[in-house]
Amino acid sequence: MAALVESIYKGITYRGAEGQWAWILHRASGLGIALFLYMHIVSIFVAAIGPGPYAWVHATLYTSPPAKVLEVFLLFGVLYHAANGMRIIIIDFFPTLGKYQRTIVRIELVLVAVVLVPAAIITLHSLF
Amino acid sequence: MIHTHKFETVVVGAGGAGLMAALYAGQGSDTAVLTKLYPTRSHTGTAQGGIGAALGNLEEDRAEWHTFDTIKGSDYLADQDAVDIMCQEAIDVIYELEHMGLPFDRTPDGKIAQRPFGGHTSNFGEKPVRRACHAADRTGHMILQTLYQQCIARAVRFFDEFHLLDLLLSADGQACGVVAYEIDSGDLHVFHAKALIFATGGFGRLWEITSNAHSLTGDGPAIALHKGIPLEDMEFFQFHPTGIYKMGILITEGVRGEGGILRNRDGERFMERYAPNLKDLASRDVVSRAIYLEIRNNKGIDGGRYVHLDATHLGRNVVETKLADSAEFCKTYLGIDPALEPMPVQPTAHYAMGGIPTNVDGEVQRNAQGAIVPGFYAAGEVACVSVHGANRLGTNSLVDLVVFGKRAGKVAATYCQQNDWAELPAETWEPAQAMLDTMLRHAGNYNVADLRAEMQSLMMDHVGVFRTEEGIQIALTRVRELQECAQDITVMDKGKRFNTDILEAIELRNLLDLAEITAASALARQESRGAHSREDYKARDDENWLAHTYASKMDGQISLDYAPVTITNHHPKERTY
Amino acid sequence: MTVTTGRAARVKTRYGAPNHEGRIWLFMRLSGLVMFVTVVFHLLYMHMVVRVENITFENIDARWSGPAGLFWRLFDASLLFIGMAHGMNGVRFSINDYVHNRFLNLMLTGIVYGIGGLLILAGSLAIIFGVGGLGRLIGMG
Amino acid sequence: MRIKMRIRRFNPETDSSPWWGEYWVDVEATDRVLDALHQVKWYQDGTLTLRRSCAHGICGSDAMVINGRNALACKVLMQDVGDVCQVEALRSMPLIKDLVVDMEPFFAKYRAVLPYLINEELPAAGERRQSQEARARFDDTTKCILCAACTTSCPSFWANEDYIGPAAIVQAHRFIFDDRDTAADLRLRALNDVDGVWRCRTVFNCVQACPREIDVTRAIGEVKLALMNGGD
Ligand SMILES: Cc1cc2nc3c(=O)[nH]c(=O)nc-3n(C[C@H](O)[C@H](O)[C@H](O)COP(=O)(O)OP(=O)(O)OC[C@H]3O[C@@H](n4cnc5c(N)ncnc54)[C@H](O)[C@@H]3O)c2cc1C
Ligand code: HEM
Ligand code: SF4
Ligand code: F3S
Ligand code: FES
Repeated sequence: MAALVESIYKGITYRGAEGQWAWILHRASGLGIALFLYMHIVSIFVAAIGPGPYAWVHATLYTSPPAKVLEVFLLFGVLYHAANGMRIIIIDFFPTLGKYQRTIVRIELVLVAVVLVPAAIITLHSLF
Repeated sequence: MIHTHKFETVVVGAGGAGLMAALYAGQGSDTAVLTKLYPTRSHTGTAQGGIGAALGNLEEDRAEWHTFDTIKGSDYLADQDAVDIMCQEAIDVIYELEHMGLPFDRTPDGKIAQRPFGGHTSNFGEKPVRRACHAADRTGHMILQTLYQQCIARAVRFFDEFHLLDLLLSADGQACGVVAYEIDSGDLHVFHAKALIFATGGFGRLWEITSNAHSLTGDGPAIALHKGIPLEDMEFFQFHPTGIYKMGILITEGVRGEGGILRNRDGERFMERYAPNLKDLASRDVVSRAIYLEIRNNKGIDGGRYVHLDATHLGRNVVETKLADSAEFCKTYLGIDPALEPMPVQPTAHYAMGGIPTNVDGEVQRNAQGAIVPGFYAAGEVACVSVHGANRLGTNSLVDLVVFGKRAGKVAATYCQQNDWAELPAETWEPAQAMLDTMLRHAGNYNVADLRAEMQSLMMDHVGVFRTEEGIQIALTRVRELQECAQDITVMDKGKRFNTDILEAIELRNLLDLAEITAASALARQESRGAHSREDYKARDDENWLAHTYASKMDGQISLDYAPVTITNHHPKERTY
Repeated sequence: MTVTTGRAARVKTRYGAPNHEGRIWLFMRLSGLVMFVTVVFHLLYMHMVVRVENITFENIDARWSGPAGLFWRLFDASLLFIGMAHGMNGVRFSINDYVHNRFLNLMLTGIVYGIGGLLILAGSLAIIFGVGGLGRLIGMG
Repeated sequence: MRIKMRIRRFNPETDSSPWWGEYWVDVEATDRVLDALHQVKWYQDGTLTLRRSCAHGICGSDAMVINGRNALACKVLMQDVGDVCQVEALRSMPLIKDLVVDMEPFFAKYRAVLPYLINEELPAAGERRQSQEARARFDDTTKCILCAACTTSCPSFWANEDYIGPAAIVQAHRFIFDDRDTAADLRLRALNDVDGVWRCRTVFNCVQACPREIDVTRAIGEVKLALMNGGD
């Protein structure tokens, strides 16, 4: 565990390239989605048991105001992880494109923003 | 703590010469290499331009022509039998390097690529010839890497970051070991050996403007000198014409090989006046002097102490592929793109033609008569065979390293097989320990960096490209004073571990000893030859001075002796390019 | 030979133990490629088109019923399997990076895979039996 | 120009943990960070310890963290560091003293990839032939000076020092793609390991750190693909 703390410290005190931040976010989002997926499966399992228990899940885990805010994070997490994952995959299979990676990171962020902003507005709309 | 080791052959220095020697010594004897730097940090790695050999891959070339160019370049001071060996064996050694994996650039038909270089001609001086084999402009880097790789493949024993402090001679004058300082622990190590090979490189740090690394402080020759071994031809130190202004970082001759042109403040290609035939590719001493004269005649750029090296007409492609490293130096240190702007250059102290005298087998000579020190070998820049005479041709140092490194290694291995262990002297590590202790204890009045800076500017001003009796005398007197001061210094770091402070102090003393020998040798030689250019004796004087200097120092007194130059086919002629 | 500090001696210098890391690497990319289509579609479809508010018990039931239901069940199963495999392995990467103690590392990996296995089982059951299906089976809900 | 140097100091003989030392130096804009460090060492505190040799970015002695980023002290100019120049030793390497780290683990990894040409067959005479294209194939990775800037900038290495690291992979690449070499599979096998190429997460810090401007990630990527195509 010391390794975790140490490498987080090194990560934030090193002025790395775009790739460093992209990777930190990729890992964080991946772990975040994984956590969500665990919960998501449990909730479906609850639904398999019956409408009663699921109604509670639906109300608290999916549609309560805090859940709506978290949903935006989920949207961002998945969109970012997917876009950045594609970047990694593309560069992995065409290593020569690596020299454009800084540009690719930027393009990827723009794409995420273009989808995320309207999606977030739609999601949070019901709160206001 | 004192550690002792026993190896049949001990190589000191892990540059091109040391590694080559280790590879060959290792084939016939139990070998260890000690080096004050990690092997891959050695200065061989900075050599850019190429390594010369008459492969004739692109046009007709012959080893005899290479020999002729080398002798002419040396201003007829090189020993011609040695040059002959070097130029003949160069060809096979290049192939050997290729077999070891060296990634040479290639010709369209897949052979080792070659390019022209200063002073290299075909048919005894007729026209420039493509002889320098190269791997981009990282030839030295590739040689160093390749040799180190081979050492790993063959599991050569390395003692990295061990600083040589003393040479051990047995009672009857045989080399039998060294004392080294383990930098990390501060411990002394005694290496008992049958054969010793010194390959500690040059000592360009004697001068203010130099292409040489901070670590090139001449420890090897200085330590040999302390043990009564003479140093040969120390007055001949090459100034490379194109160092980056003020920094001394080398811009390879390859730039001129590819067609780069030197220009003065008027934009004039002034080399046309000094060397109508080879122009910018004339031999280095000639070009360096020409630049100095231009500067002196107020033709320096902006009234400064530099001229321009113009590569703008070569096109971006040539600049960025064939001269990549030089281009990068300019961008990093000057913010100049050589494809668009000319580079400011000035002569920079570059290469020691002189050094520990050896014969063609690397055996160290004890005197001008050629008596040898049994078991003691030297190779590379530290040695003086002499194949470079008064001025080395570009690309010939790398050849020297591998050819004579190999010979020394082979001969040492045979020596080990034929000879028994010589007994170590009564005192081994004690003098070194005493010196370290005194240095640590002494609270002195002087600072190492100040003394070094003063020595460097003295040498630059008075024992540089041009010399006069008066100037050398000033330098010599002051250097002797500085030697005194160097006994009265403070070492700030009193610790044992990684004490580079004390090492710098030791290196300074070595440098000062070499400065004194260099100045004394230069003072005595009353002629101008190759890199030694006396304004009070402008002509070469074959009558009196066609001879190698052997300078030694006993009981504080320098004595000079001379040995004749070996001349076989090429009789001294006037040198024109 | 230089310094021999304790750490230097401990360093791993033998590489090349046979392992499946390469195949896993490929799987992470291929599963990523597939999920780039499926997961992003699932996400945007469920959140933007269907809207989370509407994903009630009845809605899921309707989606999983009829002939189209088979397609959706298969689709969701693919999300489950690929997502979990990819995700669990991703978690394993993190454990491998930060937990150097071999025992602890093995334990944590075991836990992650154990939980993962249970979840895949739970998810599969849900998909097979449909919403409320399990409840009916065991007489609850 | 008067600039403050913040240097992370550590003397194994007297300090229990590293500390920051502050020094003021007068430098010219075009001086290197190495010159500034020399000023401190030569005129202010002789105990300051660092490695250096060539002073122009070729020997690989003086890689260190300068203002939070790995670089060679002899290749960074003072005009590019701002008002404060903060210098510390390479990370994730055993610290010996001040800016000096133990390079032995690094070289051990270098040796693990068999960094030498393996080919028992020699041509009858002269050189082996190699086409210009074949030579160009591995040109980039021949530039490596083993400075360790890449490996110690890699987050994957920070997290787990068993990772063989980009420098060793670069060295392996230099031989794997040299058509004169016959032992590519030995090297690929060494790299086909949890702690081999597969620990690389395509972070690109190595590329930014490399003073020789080697496209390190590309080299690693090519090795990964070679392993994929080699079909293990
Ligand atoms: C910038 C530059 C460019 C050059 N370009 C060319 C070129 O294109 N072609 C050409 O032919 N030549 C060239 N040269 C010259 C050539 O590179 C050198 O002469 C040659 O590399 C010297 O090699 P060496 O093996 O003798 O010593 P080095 O490579 O300098 O190695 C010296 C070794 O000795 C060790 N050492 C030194 N002192 C001690 C001590 N006290 N204790 C222990 N170990 C010690 C060092 O650690 C090092 O390993 C160039 C030189 C320079 C500076
Ligand atoms: C949507 C499409 C997705 C793509 C394109 C994608 C792609 C990738 C890629 C390329 C990696 C890097 C693997 C490596 O470095 O070897 C990765 C890692 C990871 N992914 Fe995904 N992924 C996607 C969806 C998901 C989902 C749904 C989850 C959660 C269940 C997830 C969890 C993770 C985790 C935890 C990691 C490890 C992160 C790390 O080690 O840094 N991913 N993903
Ligand atoms: S790849 Fe670059 S950064 Fe890494 S060791 Fe080699 S030269 Fe240094
Ligand atoms: S920073 Fe590290 S993760 Fe890979 S791309 Fe470079 S080695
Ligand atoms: S001193 Fe040689 S790389 Fe900086």
